Amino acid sequence: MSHAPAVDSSAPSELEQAVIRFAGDSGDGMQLAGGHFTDTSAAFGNDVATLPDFPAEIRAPAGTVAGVSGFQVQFASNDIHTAGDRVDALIAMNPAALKAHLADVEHGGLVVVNTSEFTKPNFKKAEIDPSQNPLDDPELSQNYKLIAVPISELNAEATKGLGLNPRDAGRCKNMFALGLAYWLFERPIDHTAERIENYFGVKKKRPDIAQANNRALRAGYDFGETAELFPLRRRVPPAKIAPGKYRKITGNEALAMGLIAAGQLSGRKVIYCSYPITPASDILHYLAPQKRFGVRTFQAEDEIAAVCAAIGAGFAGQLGVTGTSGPGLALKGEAIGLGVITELPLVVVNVQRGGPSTGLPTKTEQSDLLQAMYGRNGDCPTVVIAPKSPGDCFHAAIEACTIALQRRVPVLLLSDGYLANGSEPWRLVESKDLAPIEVDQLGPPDNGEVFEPYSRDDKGVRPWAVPGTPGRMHRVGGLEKQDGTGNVSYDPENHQRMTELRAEKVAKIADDLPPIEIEGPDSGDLLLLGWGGTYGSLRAASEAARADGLSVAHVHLRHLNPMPNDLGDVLKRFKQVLIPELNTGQLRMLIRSTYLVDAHGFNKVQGKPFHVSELRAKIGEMLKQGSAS
Amino acid sequence: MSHAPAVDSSAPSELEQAVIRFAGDSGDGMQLAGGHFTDTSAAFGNDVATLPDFPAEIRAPAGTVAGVSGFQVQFASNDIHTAGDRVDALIAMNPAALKAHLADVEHGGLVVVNTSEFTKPNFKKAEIDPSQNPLDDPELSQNYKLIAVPISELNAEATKGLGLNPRDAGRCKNMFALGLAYWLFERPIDHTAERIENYFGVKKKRPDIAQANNRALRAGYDFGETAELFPLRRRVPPAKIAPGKYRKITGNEALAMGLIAAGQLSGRKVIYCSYPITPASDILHYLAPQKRFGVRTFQAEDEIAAVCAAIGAGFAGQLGVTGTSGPGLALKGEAIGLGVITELPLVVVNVQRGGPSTGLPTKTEQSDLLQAMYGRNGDCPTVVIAPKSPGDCFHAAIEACTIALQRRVPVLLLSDGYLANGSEPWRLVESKDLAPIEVDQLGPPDNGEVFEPYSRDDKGVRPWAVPGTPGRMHRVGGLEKQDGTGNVSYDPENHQRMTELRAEKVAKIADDLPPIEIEGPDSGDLLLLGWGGTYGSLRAASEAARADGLSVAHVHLRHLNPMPNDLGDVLKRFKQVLIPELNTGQLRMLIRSTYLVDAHGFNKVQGKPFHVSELRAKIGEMLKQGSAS
Amino acid sequence: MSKDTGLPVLKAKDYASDQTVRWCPGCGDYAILNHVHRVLATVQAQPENTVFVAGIGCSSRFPYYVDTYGLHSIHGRAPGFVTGIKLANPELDVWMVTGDGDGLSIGANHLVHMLRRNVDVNILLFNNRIYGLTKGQYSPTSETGKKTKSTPMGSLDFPLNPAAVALAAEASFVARTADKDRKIGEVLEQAAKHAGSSFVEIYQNCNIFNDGAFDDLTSKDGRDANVLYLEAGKPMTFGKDGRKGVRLVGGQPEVVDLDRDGVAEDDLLFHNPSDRARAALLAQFRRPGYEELPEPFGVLFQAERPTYDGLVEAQVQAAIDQRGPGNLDELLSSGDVYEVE
Amino acid sequence: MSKDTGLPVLKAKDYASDQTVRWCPGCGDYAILNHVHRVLATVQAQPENTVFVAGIGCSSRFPYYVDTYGLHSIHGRAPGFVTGIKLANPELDVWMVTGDGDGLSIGANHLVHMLRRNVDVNILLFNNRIYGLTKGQYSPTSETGKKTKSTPMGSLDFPLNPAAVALAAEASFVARTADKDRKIGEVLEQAAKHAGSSFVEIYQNCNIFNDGAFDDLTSKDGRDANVLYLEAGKPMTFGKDGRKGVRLVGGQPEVVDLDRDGVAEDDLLFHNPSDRARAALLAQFRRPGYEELPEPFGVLFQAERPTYDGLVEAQVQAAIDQRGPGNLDELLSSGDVYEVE
Ligand SMILES: Cc1ncc(C[n+]2csc(CCOP(=O)(O)OP(=O)(O)O)c2C)c(N)n1
Ligand SMILES: Cc1ncc(C[n+]2csc(CCOP(=O)(O)OP(=O)(O)O)c2C)c(N)n1
Ligand code: SF4
Ligand code: SF4
Ligand SMILES: [Mg+2]
Ligand SMILES: [Mg+2]
Repeated sequence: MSHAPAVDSSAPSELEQAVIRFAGDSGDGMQLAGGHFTDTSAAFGNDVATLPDFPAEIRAPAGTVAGVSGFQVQFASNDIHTAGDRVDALIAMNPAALKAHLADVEHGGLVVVNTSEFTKPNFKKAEIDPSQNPLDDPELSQNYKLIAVPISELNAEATKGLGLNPRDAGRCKNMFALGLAYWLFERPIDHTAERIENYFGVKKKRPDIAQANNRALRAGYDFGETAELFPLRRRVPPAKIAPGKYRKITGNEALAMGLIAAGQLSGRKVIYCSYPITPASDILHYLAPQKRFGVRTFQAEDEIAAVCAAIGAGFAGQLGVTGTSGPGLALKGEAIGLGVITELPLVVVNVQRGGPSTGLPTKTEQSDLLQAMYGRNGDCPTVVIAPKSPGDCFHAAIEACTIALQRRVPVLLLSDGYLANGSEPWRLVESKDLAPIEVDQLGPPDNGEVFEPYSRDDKGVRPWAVPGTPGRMHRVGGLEKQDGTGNVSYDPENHQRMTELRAEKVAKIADDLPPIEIEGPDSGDLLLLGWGGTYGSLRAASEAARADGLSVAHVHLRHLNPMPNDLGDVLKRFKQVLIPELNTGQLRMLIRSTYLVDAHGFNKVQGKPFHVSELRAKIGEMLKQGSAS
Repeated sequence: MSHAPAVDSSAPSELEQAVIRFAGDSGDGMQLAGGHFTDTSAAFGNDVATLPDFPAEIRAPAGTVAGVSGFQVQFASNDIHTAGDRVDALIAMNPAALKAHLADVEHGGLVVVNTSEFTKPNFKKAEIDPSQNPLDDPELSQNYKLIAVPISELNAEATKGLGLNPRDAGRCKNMFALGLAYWLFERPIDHTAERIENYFGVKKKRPDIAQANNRALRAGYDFGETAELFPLRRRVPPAKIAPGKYRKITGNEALAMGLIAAGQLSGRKVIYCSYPITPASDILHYLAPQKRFGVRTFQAEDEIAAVCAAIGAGFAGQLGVTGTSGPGLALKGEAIGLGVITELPLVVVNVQRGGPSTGLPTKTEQSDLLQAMYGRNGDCPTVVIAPKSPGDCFHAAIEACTIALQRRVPVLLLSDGYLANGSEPWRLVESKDLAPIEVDQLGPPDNGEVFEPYSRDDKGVRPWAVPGTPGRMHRVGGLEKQDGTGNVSYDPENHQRMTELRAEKVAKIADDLPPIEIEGPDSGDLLLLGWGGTYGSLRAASEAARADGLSVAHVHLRHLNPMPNDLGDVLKRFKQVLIPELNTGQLRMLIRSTYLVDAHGFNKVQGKPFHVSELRAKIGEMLKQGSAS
Repeated sequence: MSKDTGLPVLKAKDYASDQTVRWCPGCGDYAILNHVHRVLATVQAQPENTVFVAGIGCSSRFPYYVDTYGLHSIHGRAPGFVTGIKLANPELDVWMVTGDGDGLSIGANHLVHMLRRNVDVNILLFNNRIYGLTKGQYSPTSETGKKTKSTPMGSLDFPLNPAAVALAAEASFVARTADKDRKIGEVLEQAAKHAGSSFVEIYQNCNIFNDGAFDDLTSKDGRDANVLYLEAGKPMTFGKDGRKGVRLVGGQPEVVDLDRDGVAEDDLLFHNPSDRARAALLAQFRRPGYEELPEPFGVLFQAERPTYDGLVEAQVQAAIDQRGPGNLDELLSSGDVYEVE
Repeated sequence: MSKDTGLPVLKAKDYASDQTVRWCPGCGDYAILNHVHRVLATVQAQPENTVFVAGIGCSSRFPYYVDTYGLHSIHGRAPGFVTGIKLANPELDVWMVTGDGDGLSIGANHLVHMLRRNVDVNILLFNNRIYGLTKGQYSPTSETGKKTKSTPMGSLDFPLNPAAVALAAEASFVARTADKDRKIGEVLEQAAKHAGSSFVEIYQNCNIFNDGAFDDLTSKDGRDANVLYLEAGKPMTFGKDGRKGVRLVGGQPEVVDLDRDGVAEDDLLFHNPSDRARAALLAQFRRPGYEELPEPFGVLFQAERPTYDGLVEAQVQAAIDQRGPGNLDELLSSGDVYEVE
C-alpha cells in the first residue's frame, strides 16, 4: 500500500497504487459509488480489485454502526491481487461510517467527511457521546488529512430546481462524493456521467433523476477545484496490463457464466436448482434471465429439494447444478451421498460464509472445506475444487461441470463470499478458446448387447444411459449395488469392492491433472500453500517476500479432492510449509494427514480477507524461527 | 476359535469355546432360537457374545438368499470378546441358509440341515441348480460333520394333536432345532422351556402354543439322544466369571438404560426425540414405555424436527436427546451447528450402519466418524464419544449426558449396528455405584447482579439460565454472539475470539479425562489403536499376539473429540501404530493429522465385524515388515 | 401417456422387471403392482420413456419391479427428483410412488410444493397407516390412540387426511382407492391420463404391522356399507343396491335412505369433480364430525391447469422467440467492456 | 396466558427488549411488534415464563425485540424447537414467529405436523408474499406471474393459501389479520387465549421488496370494499356501512347487496367458527373461483382439542399412577437376570 506523501506542491503526488473506501448508510448508495469508481479506474487503465462489505440486515436503522455499508477499491499502476490492506482515502458519509472505518485508514491518509450529517441525533444513533463531536478531536486532523465537506447541503444545492422531492434529491449525494473522489484521484467523470444518463435517462425514463445525479457528480468534482484541495490530490498512472478487451467481473457473475458456458460446451441444458441464501443468491439471479441459453432455473422450496432436483436432472441426462451457502450445504449432505452411490453427474456450488450456524451471513470464510469432504454418512468420497479469484470462478465452474459430466460424480465447487461479491478486471474469453466438453452418453444398445449400468471404463466411470434411451431401462438407488449389474446387493465382499471402486474413481481424476504450478522457486525455505479465495493475498505476500530476498514460493490448490499427484513431492522440497486459511486449519488438517508434513497454519476468522501485511509478518516470523532452530 | 476335534468316543469332546450359528428364513424364528441359546449358555456360566444378521427387507420372499436371517453366538469357558470368526456348528433351516452360510463354517464343523426343506421349489428360490441337491455334494460330508434331519417333518409330528393349524405348528421348528443344539452342546432345556411357558402360556394366554413349542424343543433334544449322535457332542464348560448378578444386554438396550439413568442422576426429564431408522429405532422402542421415569419420547416427523426438539428441550432446561443413524445424522448437521453456537446441552446418538447413502441399512460400519466431526458448516467443533461394547453403551450414554449438561455442548455418541443388536452378559449396576450428575443451572439473580449469558467459567462454559427463571430473560440464536453479553455481533475480532472460545471449551474437556488405559505393554513394537464397536476383536487379537510373544498393546479410544491429552505420548512409545477400522480410515486420518504419526490402517467395509484372525494376520505382517526395515 | 407409435403392443407382464419382488407375502403392495403393470399396458406406456421415482419405505421399493427407468431415491425426497427429471426432459412419463411416512411425514413439504406447481407426474401414495419398513411405528395417518412399538400407551397425534392436504396444496387431481378395490384400475388410468400432478391415495394393507386396517372398506360387506364411488355428473349413491345417498341440507351433508326417506336421486348431491371447495368437503367424509358419511373412492377433484414443466418450457421458448437463441460469445462479451491497448 | 400473580402490572413498553430494532424504516413488522407488546400486556404475560421462538427471515428477528426468553433458530425449523420446549416445560407460554418463506417454503412440513399435534403455541406467520431477508425473491404465497430477481419473466408456481393449509393440517385455531388492520389486537388476543396451536396469518407490508401488496385490504377504501370481519354468531356483512353480505346458494357462496337485492340479514351466512368445512370454504374467498367474495379477517376456525403437550404429560402421569414413579435400581436389575457364584 502507499504511504501518504509529504509534498505540498500543487502537482498531484504519484502513487503506485491507492485504496479508497466509500462508507455510509445502507441507503446511501455506497456500493454504487464504489462500483462506478472501479469501472472508471479500470477503463482508465488501472489494475483494480474490490471488496464490498454489507451489513447483515436489509436496511438496518439509519445512522447506526450496524447499518454501515462499505465498498473498498484498490487501483494501481502495477499488478495487484487484493483490494488492499489499509485505506488511503476514506469517504465517510455519516458519523457511524467514520466511527466504523477510521481505524483502517493509513496514517496521513485522506478522510473526507460529510459534515452535514455530524449532528447530535446522528451521534446518538452511532452511539457516540453527543457532546464529543469526533470532528473536534484534534487527533483526527493530526493523523489524517481531513477534508470536511457539507456534502448533503451542497448536494441539495446542486440538485435544486429540477422539481425532485427532497428524498430523491438527497439520494444523489453519493454522486457528489464520487465526483469529489474523481477529482482527488484525477479521474474523468464522463464514464460515470454517461452511464447515469443511460440508466436513469434512457432505461428508467427519468431524465430528471439523471440530471440531478450528474449535477451532483459535477458539483463534487468542481468542489475539489474550487476549494483548492490541490495539495491533497493524488495520481495513480495506468498499469501495464496485457492488451485486450476487459470487463469487471464478480465471482458470482463469473461462476454463473461458467455454468452457462459448460452447458453450451457440453450440449446440455443447465438445470440450476437453488433455494435463495446469501451470498449465493446472485448466481440464481444471474442465471434466471438466461433462458435463451437453455438454462432452466428452479427456485425450490428448500435446499434439499434443490439438490434432489439437480440429481434428477442429471439422471435424466442434463447438467444438474445446485447452489447454496454453508447452512444449505449441511442440508444437502444426505442427497449428495445418493449422487455418489448412484454415480450421477452433479455440481454443487457452495459460496462459503462465516459460520458456524447462521454465523456471519454476509461475511467471507473458508470454513466449509471439511464439510464438503465429509459432510455425509458413510465413506462417501467426491470431488472438491475451488476457484482462486473472481474471474477464475468462470473456469472453475467449467471444470466442475466437465468432471461431473465425464466422471459421473458430484463435484463440490467451493467459492466464498469474498470471491462472490469481490470483482476484478477480467479479460474477455472467446468461445473458440474453450474446449468442447465431450460426454459419452449411451445410445440404444446394439443387438444382443448386454447392458451393465455398473460396469466401468479405464477411468473407473460407469456408463450414462438416460431415460428416453430404448433398451437401456434400469433402476438406480441408494442401496449398495452389485458391481456390474447395479442390482441391489447385500453381499459383504461386493460392498468392500464398491467402496473401493467409488474411491478409486475419484482418485483417478488426479491422473489427468496438470503438474502443480509453483510461483517462485521450485524448492526453498518456505512454501505458502493456499486454496480458494485467498489467492490474491497469498500471491502478493509471496511476491513481496521474494522481493525481500526470502526463499518463499506459493502453491495454490484448485483441486482439494483428489489432490494433485505431485503435491507430496512439492511439499518435501521446502523446509517449512505455511498454510494460511480463513478458517481454523481445515486444509492444514488434510495435508498433515495425507503427507505427514508438519505444516503450520495461519488462521483468521474475522469475516474478511487476509491483509498482505499479516501474511508477510507471519512469513518473516517463520523464517526467523526456522533459521534459529 | 476351536478346531473340530478328531475324537470319536462317546464322551463329548471338550472345547474352550464354540461358535454356533442359526440360519433360516426371516420367518423361521432364528433370532429367537439364537437368543434362547445365548441366555441358556450365559445362565450355564459361559461367557457369551452374539452377532445377529438381518436382511434389509421386512420379510423377503421365503426361501431366497436375500431372506436369510442369521444369529451367531460364541460361548466359552474363557473370557471372550467377540461372537467368533468362524462357525463350529451351523443350523441351516433351508437350502438358502446353507448356501449363504456354509463358507463360514470351520472345516470339520457340525452342519445341521433341515432336509425337509431341500426340495426342488426351494432350490429354485435359493437360485440353486435344482438338479444338484447340495446335500448330494460329496464335499459336504467330507469337509463337515453333516447332520441331516427332516426337522419340519419331525416337528410336525411332535406338535400334532394339539389342535394347532399347520402354520402355527410349523412355527415351532426353530424350537426343534434349538432342542437339538442344546443336546449337541450338553445344555439343559429347562431355562428355555420355562420362558416359553411364561410367554405363550401365561402372558399371551396361548397354552396350546406354549405346549407345542415345548414339545418341539424336547423332540429336538431327544432326537440327538435317539439318533445316537454322541460322537458329535461337544462340551464347553462354564467360564470363570466374576461372581455377581448378570443379564444379557444389547447395545441399544444399554444405551437407552444409560439415558434413563442420566436423567435420574441429573434430576432432569429425558426428552428423547427421534424419527425411526434402522438400527436406532429400538432405542425409541425401549424408551417409549419408560414414562414412569419422566422420560418423554417424541416421534418427530423427520430427523430435523427431532434434533430441533431436543435442542428446544435443552434450552428449556431438560435433557434433550436425539437418536438416529447415518443418513439421519446428515440431516441434523445444520441444527447441531445451532447447538454449538447457542452452547446448549444436546446428546445426539448415532447408531452407524453401512453407507454411503441408504447403503446397507441393517449392517454395521464405523463410517460416520468424520461426519460426526465435520458434518456441519463453519468451524464447528463438538464432542464425539463412542462406546466399546454393548454393555458399555450404558456408561457411554451417561458420560455423553454428563458432558452435554455440564459443558453446554452437543455430544455425539457413536454406536453402531454391531453394538446395537449384539449382546453380551452384563453385570448389573446399582444406582449407588453411579455418581450424581451435578448441573449448575442458574436461579433468579441477586439484586443488582448483571447477567451475561455468554460469560464463562474456568472450563470455558457459559451459564445455563432457562425459561421460567425470573430476571434472566435473554435471547440466543445462530448469529455470531458478542462475547459476554451474547448480543448479535458482526465485529471481526469478536468472531475470531468466539471461534476460539468455542474450540477451547471443547478442548478443555480433555483436561478432566482419566489417563489412557493401555492393554499390554506401555511401549513396544506395535500399538493397536481402535475406537467404538471393534473393541472385542481388537482386544482378542492383541491378547493373542501377546500370547504369541509379540510386543503388541491395545488402546481403545472412547473420546474421539477431544482426544485424551496423553495420546500423543502413548503413540510415540510404539514403533508402529495400526488402526483397524470398519471404514476406509477415518480415525487414522485424524491421528495422522494431529500427531504426525505414520499410522497404518486395516480397513474392512463388509457390514460385519473384524475376524480376530484377520487382525492377527495383519499384526503379524506388520511386525515382520517392521523388523525387516 | 399413450402414444400411437406403431410399436408392438405391450402386455402387463412386459412391464414387470426381472427383479424378485421382496414384499412380505400377503402385502397389499402386490395387488397395486399388478394393477400398475396393467394400466401401463392400457395406456401403452413406452418403457424407455417412463420413469418410476420413489423415496424409501416398503412401498418405495416399487421402481425395482417395473421394467422402465427407475430411481429409488432417499426418504421423503422423491418430489425433488421428479421435478428435476421433468425439467430436464418434459417428454418423460413420470410416476412417483411414496408411502404415508415417506410422503406425509418426512416428505410432506416437497409433496405440497410439487402439487401446487402442478409438475406433470402420477403420484401413488400407499397409505397403510404405519411405517412398514422400519417395522411398525405409527405414521401421520395412523388413528389417534394407536398402540405401536413407539407408542405403547397409544399415539397422541391427530391423523393427517391425505386428500385434504393435497387439496389445500392446490393439487389439480385428487383421487382415492384401495389395493383390493375393484375400481383401482380405473382410478389409476384416470391419473395416468391427467396432465399435471395426479395425486392418488391408495389404502394398502400391511398384513404384518397393521393388518386389516381397511377391512371396513375392502371386505365385501365393508365396501357395500361404507364406500361411496364417485362418478362425475352422477348423484352420490352408495350401499349394496345403491339405495343410500348423500344430500346437502343447509350446506351440511347427510346420508339418506332413498327408499325409506322418500328422497329422489335428483335431490342428492351430484358429483362435480371441478368444485374444489366441494372436494374439500368430500375429503372430510367419515372423519370426525362427519362419521356418518361414506368414504368417497374415485376422483374427488380434477381441474385443468398448466403444468410447471410446460410453463418452464414455454418461458424458455418465449425468451428464444423474443431475442433468439443464446450466443455464447455474445454472453462472454457482455457487461461493461473496455479495451486496454 | 394471563395469570393473577399479584405482581406489578406490566405495560406494553415493559415487553420491549433493549435491542435496537433492525427492520427497514416503514416495514410492517414494526406495527406487529407494537401490537404484540400490547397483547402481552393485556394478558399480563409473565416475561420469565414466556418464550418467543423464530426461524430465519426479517420477521424471524422478532424474538430479539421482546424482553422474554427467546430463540432465533434456523430457517424453517421453529416448530421443532417449540415442540421440544413445550415437552420440557408445558407451563411456558410459547409464541412462534415465522414468515411465508420460513413457515411455508422450507418449513411447511414442520408447521403442518405441529398443527395436527396441537402443540400449545401462538403462531404468527408474517405473510409479505416475498423473501425479505434474502432481498426479494418470490415466495410460496407470491401471486403467479410475479416478477422478482429470481423470476424475471414471472413466477410460475400457484400460490399456497396459508389458512387453507392450516385447516388441512387440522389446526385448532386459524385466523387472519394484517399489520395495519384495526382489529389485529383482538385477533392476537384471541390467539393468545386459545389453548393449543393458534395459527394467525398476518399480512405484512414489505415496503422494500413488495410494497403495497396488501393496499387493497389495508388502505381505507380497500378495507371497506374487500375485508369481511368475521364475528362468531354474526351474519357475514361487510362494506362501508355493512350493507353488503355473503349468503349461500346451492352450497355456493355469493355476495349480495342488502339494500338493493332485498336480502335480509337473517338470510346471510352466519359465522360459526367451529365448522371446519365452512372454514375451508371461507379460506377460498377472493381466491381463484371465488374472486367476487370479500377477504375474511378474524378467526376463521376455532375448536377445542387436547394439546399435545398436555396429552404427553397425562400419559406420563397415568404411567406413574398405574405403576408408581420409576425406580432406577428396579430398572437396572430388570430383564432376564442370572447369578454367577
Ligand atoms: C433419512 C431417513 N430417515 C429414516 C429412514 C428410515 N425409514 C425408512 S422407510 C421409513 C418409513 C416408511 O414408512 P412409509 O413411507 O409409510 O412406507 P411403508 O414402509 O409403510 O410402505 C423410515 C422411517 C430412512 N431410510 N432415511
Ligand atoms: C438453511 C437456510 N436456507 C436459506 C437461508 C436464507 N434465507 C434466510 S431468510 C429466507 C427467506 C425469508 O423469507 P420469509 O420467511 O418470508 O421472511 P421475511 O424476510 O420475508 O420476513 C431465506 C431463504 C437460510 N438462512 N438458511
Ligand atoms: S412390512 Fe407391511 S408394507 Fe412392508 S412389505 Fe411387509 S406387509 Fe408390506
Ligand atoms: S426487507 Fe421488507 S420485510 Fe424485511 S425489514 Fe425490510 S421492509 Fe421489512
Ligand atoms: Mg406406510
Ligand atoms: Mg416473507
